[in-house]
Amino acid sequence: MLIRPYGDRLNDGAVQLSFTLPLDASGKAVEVAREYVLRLGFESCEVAHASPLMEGFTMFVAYGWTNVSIDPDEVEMDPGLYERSMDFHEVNAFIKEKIERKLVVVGACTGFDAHTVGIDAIMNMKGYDRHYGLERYPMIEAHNLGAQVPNRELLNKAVELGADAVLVSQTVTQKDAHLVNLRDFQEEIEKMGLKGRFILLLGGPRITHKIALEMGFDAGFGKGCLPETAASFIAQRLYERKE
Amino acid sequence: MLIRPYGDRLNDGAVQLSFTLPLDASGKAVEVAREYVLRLGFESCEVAHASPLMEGFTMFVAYGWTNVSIDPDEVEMDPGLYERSMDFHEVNAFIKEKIERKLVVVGACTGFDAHTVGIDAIMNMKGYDRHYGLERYPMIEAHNLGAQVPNRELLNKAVELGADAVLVSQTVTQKDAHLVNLRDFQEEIEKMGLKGRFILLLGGPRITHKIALEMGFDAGFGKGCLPETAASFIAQRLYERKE
Amino acid sequence: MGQELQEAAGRLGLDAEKIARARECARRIAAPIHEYISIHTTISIERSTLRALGADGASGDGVPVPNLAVDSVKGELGKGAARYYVGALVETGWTVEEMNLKLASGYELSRAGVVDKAGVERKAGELTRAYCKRVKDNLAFRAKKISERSERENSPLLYVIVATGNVYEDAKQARAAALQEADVIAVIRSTAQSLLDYVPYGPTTEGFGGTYATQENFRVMRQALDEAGDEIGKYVRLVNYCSGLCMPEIAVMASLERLDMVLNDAMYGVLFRDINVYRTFVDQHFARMVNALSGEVINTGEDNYLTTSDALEAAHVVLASQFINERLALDAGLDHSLIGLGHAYEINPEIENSLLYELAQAQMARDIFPKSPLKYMPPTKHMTGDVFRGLVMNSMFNLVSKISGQSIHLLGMLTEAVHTPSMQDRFLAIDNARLVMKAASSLGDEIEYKKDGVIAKRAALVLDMAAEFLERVAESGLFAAIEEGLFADVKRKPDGGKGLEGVIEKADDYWNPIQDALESELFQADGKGGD
Amino acid sequence: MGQELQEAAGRLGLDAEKIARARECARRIAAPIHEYISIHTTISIERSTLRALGADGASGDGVPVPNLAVDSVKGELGKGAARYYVGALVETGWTVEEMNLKLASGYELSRAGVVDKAGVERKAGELTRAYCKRVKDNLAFRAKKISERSERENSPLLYVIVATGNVYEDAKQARAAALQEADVIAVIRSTAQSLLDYVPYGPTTEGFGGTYATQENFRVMRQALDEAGDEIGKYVRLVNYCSGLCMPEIAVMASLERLDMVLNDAMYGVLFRDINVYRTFVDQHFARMVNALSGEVINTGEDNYLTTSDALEAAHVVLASQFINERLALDAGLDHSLIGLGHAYEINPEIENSLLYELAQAQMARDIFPKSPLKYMPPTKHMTGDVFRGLVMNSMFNLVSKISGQSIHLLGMLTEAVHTPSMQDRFLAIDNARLVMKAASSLGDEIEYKKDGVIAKRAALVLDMAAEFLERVAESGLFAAIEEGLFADVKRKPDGGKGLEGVIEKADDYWNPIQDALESELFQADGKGGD
Ligand code: B12
Ligand code: B12
Ligand SMILES: Cc1ncc(COP(=O)(O)O)c(C=O)c1O
Ligand SMILES: Cc1ncc(COP(=O)(O)O)c(C=O)c1O
Repeated sequence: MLIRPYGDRLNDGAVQLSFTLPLDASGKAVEVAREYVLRLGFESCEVAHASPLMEGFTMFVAYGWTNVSIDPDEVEMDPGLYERSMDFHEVNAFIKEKIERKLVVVGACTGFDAHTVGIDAIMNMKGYDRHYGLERYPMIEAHNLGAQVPNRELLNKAVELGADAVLVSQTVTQKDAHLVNLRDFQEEIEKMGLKGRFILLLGGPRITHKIALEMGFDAGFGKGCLPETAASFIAQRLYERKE
Repeated sequence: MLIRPYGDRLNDGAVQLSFTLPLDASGKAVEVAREYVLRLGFESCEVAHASPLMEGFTMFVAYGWTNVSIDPDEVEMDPGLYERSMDFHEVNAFIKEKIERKLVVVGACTGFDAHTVGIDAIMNMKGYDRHYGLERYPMIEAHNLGAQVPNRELLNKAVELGADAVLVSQTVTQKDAHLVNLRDFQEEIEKMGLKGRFILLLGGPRITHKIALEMGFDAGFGKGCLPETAASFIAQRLYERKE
Repeated sequence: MGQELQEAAGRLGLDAEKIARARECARRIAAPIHEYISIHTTISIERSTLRALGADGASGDGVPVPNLAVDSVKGELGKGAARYYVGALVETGWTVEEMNLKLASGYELSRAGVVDKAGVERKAGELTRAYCKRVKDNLAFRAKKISERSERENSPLLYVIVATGNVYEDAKQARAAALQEADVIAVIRSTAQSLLDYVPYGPTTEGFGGTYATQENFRVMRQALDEAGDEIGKYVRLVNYCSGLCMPEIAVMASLERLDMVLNDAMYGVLFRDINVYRTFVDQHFARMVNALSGEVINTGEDNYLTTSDALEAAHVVLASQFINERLALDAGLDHSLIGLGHAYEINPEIENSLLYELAQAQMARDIFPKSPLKYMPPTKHMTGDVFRGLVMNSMFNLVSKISGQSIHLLGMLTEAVHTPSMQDRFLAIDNARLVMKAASSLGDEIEYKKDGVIAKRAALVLDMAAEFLERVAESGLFAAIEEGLFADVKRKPDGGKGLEGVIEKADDYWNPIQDALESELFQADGKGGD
Repeated sequence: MGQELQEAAGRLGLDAEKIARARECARRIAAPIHEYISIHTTISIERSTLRALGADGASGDGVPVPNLAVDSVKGELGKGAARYYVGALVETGWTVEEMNLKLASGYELSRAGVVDKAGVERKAGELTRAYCKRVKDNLAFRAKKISERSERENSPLLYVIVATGNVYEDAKQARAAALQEADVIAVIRSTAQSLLDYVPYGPTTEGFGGTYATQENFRVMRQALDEAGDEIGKYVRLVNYCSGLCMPEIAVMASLERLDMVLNDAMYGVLFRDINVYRTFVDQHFARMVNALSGEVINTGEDNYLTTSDALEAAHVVLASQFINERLALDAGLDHSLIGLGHAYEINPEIENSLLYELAQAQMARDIFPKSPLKYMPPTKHMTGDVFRGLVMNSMFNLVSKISGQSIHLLGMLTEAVHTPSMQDRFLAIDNARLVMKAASSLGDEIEYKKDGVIAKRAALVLDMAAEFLERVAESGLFAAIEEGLFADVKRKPDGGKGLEGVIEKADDYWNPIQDALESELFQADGKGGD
């Protein structure tokens, strides 16, 4: 069923926009901004405001109405996006029953990234928003290597500890710093002949499941991810591989 | 010269958007919103936030980056948009010298519109933002008929006072209430055989020069219009007609 | 009186004696108005009386039955329309429903004098008691719900407007706002309805910048808000607008459908809708008595003054008008707790210390009217198309409202200068207010204002100017002051504007069972009114 | 001491005696650190000394001359690198520029002992005086501009960051911010530069999430901001980041190019960059002496503690760290007016009265450090992608900053949780701050906090907990406390982290003409330091 944005009536297609054009503020500039919004696929546009930022730059606030529609059913979600998850107790019971040994998990913020709050939220005792981290799971042995860990060092540690899963966290995405680092990670895996050896999880505020798959990981986890979601995925994927 | 929005680098095409989709908040809904922004003509999009408004409705805040460009020179301004204006003294001197009599001007908020602050700003003694209204112009006799004046009544008054110019103010634009009223105004002019009799000025926060021309007025004045701009236009247009 | 005096001192140390003098002036201003009111009725009051007695419905071409009934006895209205309507009921033996259908299809009330006086009095008594019972049941229902669900209420109450033009769409949007924790939903009337001398009949799906106020629309909204309220355990208040030529009628309809609040201010009608002063002040008294009986909070429109004159220069005019509105409301039997006096956050934000002046004026109103559910309204005049700056201005408004303990908080929309609010505009406004007000929850009790600091001095100055202004108005009389343009820089002649022709002198034998019931309930019973 | 006592009372009536005791603990904590500092130098201090003496430039493959020079006398650094660099100058007769070019193309400083001792001392004196003169001229120039253009300054100073990665793009954006009335521009360093044991040479146009701190980049920015400042009659302050392995070197480069403020906090380096404690505390002392000589305000990074631990639970850790930073800064010759202690608005806004707790903590810092140019930082942790709510949170932050009289105000971006700021993000942040701060201009002087109300009690509680915390740290020593994870819930071993290998014990005949000049200027001259 085709849908459109809802302003104050179904299908009125109302959207709020703000953007800066490299133009001095003037009546003409407002007309250019209005015309620009129409070119973006809007039927009508009202430029509500223009603020000069400095000579040669003006910010515009505008409201556009568009006929562009989308059918939610056509939008395929990331395949295998892992949304359903067992809770703390179910995961530990599942591992005890189906895998019958402790899982070993190694994680880090790799490359230059020093944003450890994310990976700590997944792995440390304290966990995230009252959801315990993997360190607190009786059936999981979790090793958090912390910040700015070179890819090779993480992989060496994973081999040394006989890890079942490797957790990589990336936050800084400017100029695709994270993609550069993740490609290097895949090269290291190939060089060390570790292809398919671990279950690979990638996470971070700007990480989507699509990016993770493209980078050769088994799954991607974004903002608001809970520790038990990562634990469920590892446990179930390991069980599938065992079968 | 083609230009594009400026985020924090020339031509990065960055635009901020917010809109509501008739969907329940979920991972899937975020993906639909992201896909929707791409369909609006953006190369890439990051959905920064999703807020459930009520069951079946979610607001999204998103940033999009687009390659759509525009050449400001191609954008033609309203023809004859009246931007340059004489000041208070120049207008009065112009009228005294070129027209050699007081101008008579009649104005009102017509139809259902009760927003008099706009027309008062143009016509009353107090004027607007320290710019005197037409009542204070020695060479102009200004009659402000106030709020919700029926079109016929305004035109009768204009005839009765021998007006040179008729000033119409319209603010409420929902469901094109103003267009309905302005078409009625044109019909009244025709019925009363007054076509071309007066110089017709249309103004209001949502009025553009284009709309004014389409509605058969001589000029349109929008937000921030100053009294002297209206006075200059009337004086010069009257002078052109006399020639 | 004593108790009120210290209270008036409040937190700004205002001169309690000057406040008492201002109230005295308000009394002097009200007196001549009451004289005029007591000897006049209006065509709208007569229609309202019939509505309260049960008159409803409309003819084929949409003319409401109360209008048909009253117009059919046009010359006799000095005696009150009730005798003809009730007389006809007694004579024909029809039920009220049958009578309404007859009237709707052309039956005319006879002007002949009443024959069976006792029968008419008995029937009128029955109909009046039925009306009062329905109104009191509504009041009891509301009071019960409010007390049961009080902890879910925001303080101040968060008030939003819906204005789609289609009552069913309004209901959906109102539901959304209620689910987002809004406490009060107002349906904006279609433009210029205040100038109609009739109330449209039935549900409406078309309107300009708002939805027509009709009894059926009230019922649709009432049901939608009760349902939403039950879902989340909140009592959601419904508001509509009485001001205009049908003030008392809309008040009666509101009392029947259990509206919780009504905009009810003759000054607004005169200044912003050019309604005749005599007509609307007579209408107001009757309308406010109906509001009082039904326990509805009235809201007054002093915020509008600051859209046409400067908020710093005209603050004292707002205060003066509040004193006058308080007096007239008390005289109509409205208890302090039902007098929602209006004011607004409208000073140019670019002015240095504008937040302090706003806080001074908001706290001053709180101190002077401690028991009133003050209605505080958001910035409109200085809002621009920069919706981001709009959000910042609304945050400051939300903060001042919380610190100064306002009671009803009309939420500011970031798109105030752009369009009527969308669903997400309302969500952002509610989120802004709840976040700021929760964060600043007890800031008001935590701070004291420096003795004769900027804030205290500003409040004292405005009070002085208001007291002086009231003396002047008491000298000249309110209507003359309005003619001079003292209020909102708008000049209105006493015999000008719309609706004067609808004012009728009461004959000696004027009879209005509804008015008698109102007055006995509100005044004789506990001598409460007009303290 | 007396004078400081009442002042400490300030507006919250805090226990002056407890504040004095906390300062006493800070003294006890600093003592053992100074002992260690006095007998150690570091490879970075030695490079900084050579930079002050004139060493600059880099080899073909980008290795800086100071690194080449110091590495060539690696084993002898216990005696201080100065003798070898100045000795080589005296021996070869080359000018400093020639020496640098030689070093850049492979020339190695000889390790042989100094022959012409008097010549070396004379040459060192000449170079040292030239350095001190350049630094003092910068200080005088800055002081003159600030006093001439003081009325154009916002209060608090509005601080924005630019971080495009390309210094020329940074200059353009910084110009835009200055023209929009920002007072302080900080160029964020490229990610992880703090872990480099060298300072890149020359202008840079590539960087991750920031731009490399280089002397040439400082010059490019300094020029751009001076031009913009002259255009609008403002002195625009330039900031960069010293923290990390090159702390003293960046301090010297900043002193040469007239930066106005530097982030300079060893605690940040240890906790958030895992730099070795010994290395960075020895570096910090030298770096802060250079800042003191050049009249640069240091900013400390206590705001970062609240990104990893809860702002309500860890407020006392921020205060304790401020006491320690104050003590160490005074001991390095920094006057109170140059110690820009850091704190932040980071409590979860959904918590009731969170605005009161923020105001309590901000006012507490103001009262306890009355002469410090406190640096107040915006919400980051609880910011979400809802940029509208972000704007509202920043409005509350702006208000608290103005009421509590903060000195340096790092502007919050509505897109904090989304991306590094765009030009319009910065415009909206500046507009938000200027609007709120102008509207609330003298609100701070207008309100008094209720004696033992929520605000006063919160401040007193945090002070008590901080005093207790400092007692514990004084017992165990700072490095042991860090090892236990008392600060920001981050554990660091004393011998862990990066850079320990760069710490060198001073030989008995250690000689450092720059350090001697700094100490004589800052301490002997007026006995000011360490009061
Ligand atoms: C705290 C913080 C810092 C701290 C980090 C301290 C620490 N020990 O982590 C400090 C001050 C050091 C810092 C530094 C910098 N920061 Co920073 N920082 C932030 C901040 C304020 C919060 C990030 C955070 O802690 N989020 C909370 C956690 C819980 O959320 P999360 O990371 O998304 O993690 C969750 C999910 O993503 C998921 N997840 C995350 N990882 C993984 C891994 C796996 C396997 C799984 C299953 C799940 C998972 O689960 C977690 C829980 O749900 C953000 C702004 C903001 N408000 O978000 C900026 C921010 C992330 N930083 C930013 C930048 C640019 C920097 C610097 C480059 C600035 C500079 N030039 O100095 C440096 C870089 C340092 C470096 N080398 O990485 C930008 C990034 C922009 C971008 N898109 O690239 C942001 C967005 C701020 C901004 N608006 O500019 N920063
Ligand atoms: C004040 C006000 C009112 C007052 C009006 C009082 C009065 N006597 O004017 C009152 C309270 C009565 C009111 C009522 C309503 N209002 Co109103 N009101 C506003 C408000 C807050 C300010 C408008 C204003 O005074 N602007 C200041 C003047 C100086 O600017 P201006 O009108 O643009 O005029 C300038 C130019 O346009 C130009 N100009 C204007 N006219 C002319 C004519 C000529 C010939 C020339 C040359 C130039 C010119 O020059 C002027 C000076 O530069 C706006 C919101 C906002 N902040 O803008 C809402 C607003 C205009 N109102 C609105 C609405 C919907 C209504 C109501 C329908 C609400 C309701 N349902 O009851 C009613 C309608 C009443 C009616 N019948 O028209 C909407 C309109 C939305 C739309 N696009 O249609 C707005 C935008 C608010 C909103 N966000 O919903 N309103
Ligand atoms: C007291 C009062 N009555 C009525 C209204 C609006 O009613 P209308 O626009 O239908 O005249 C207002 C303002 O919006 C008001 O303040
Ligand atoms: C004191 C201090 N130094 C340095 C920095 C940042 O430097 P870097 O990110 O290069 O480590 C910060 C935080 O941003 C800080 O607070």
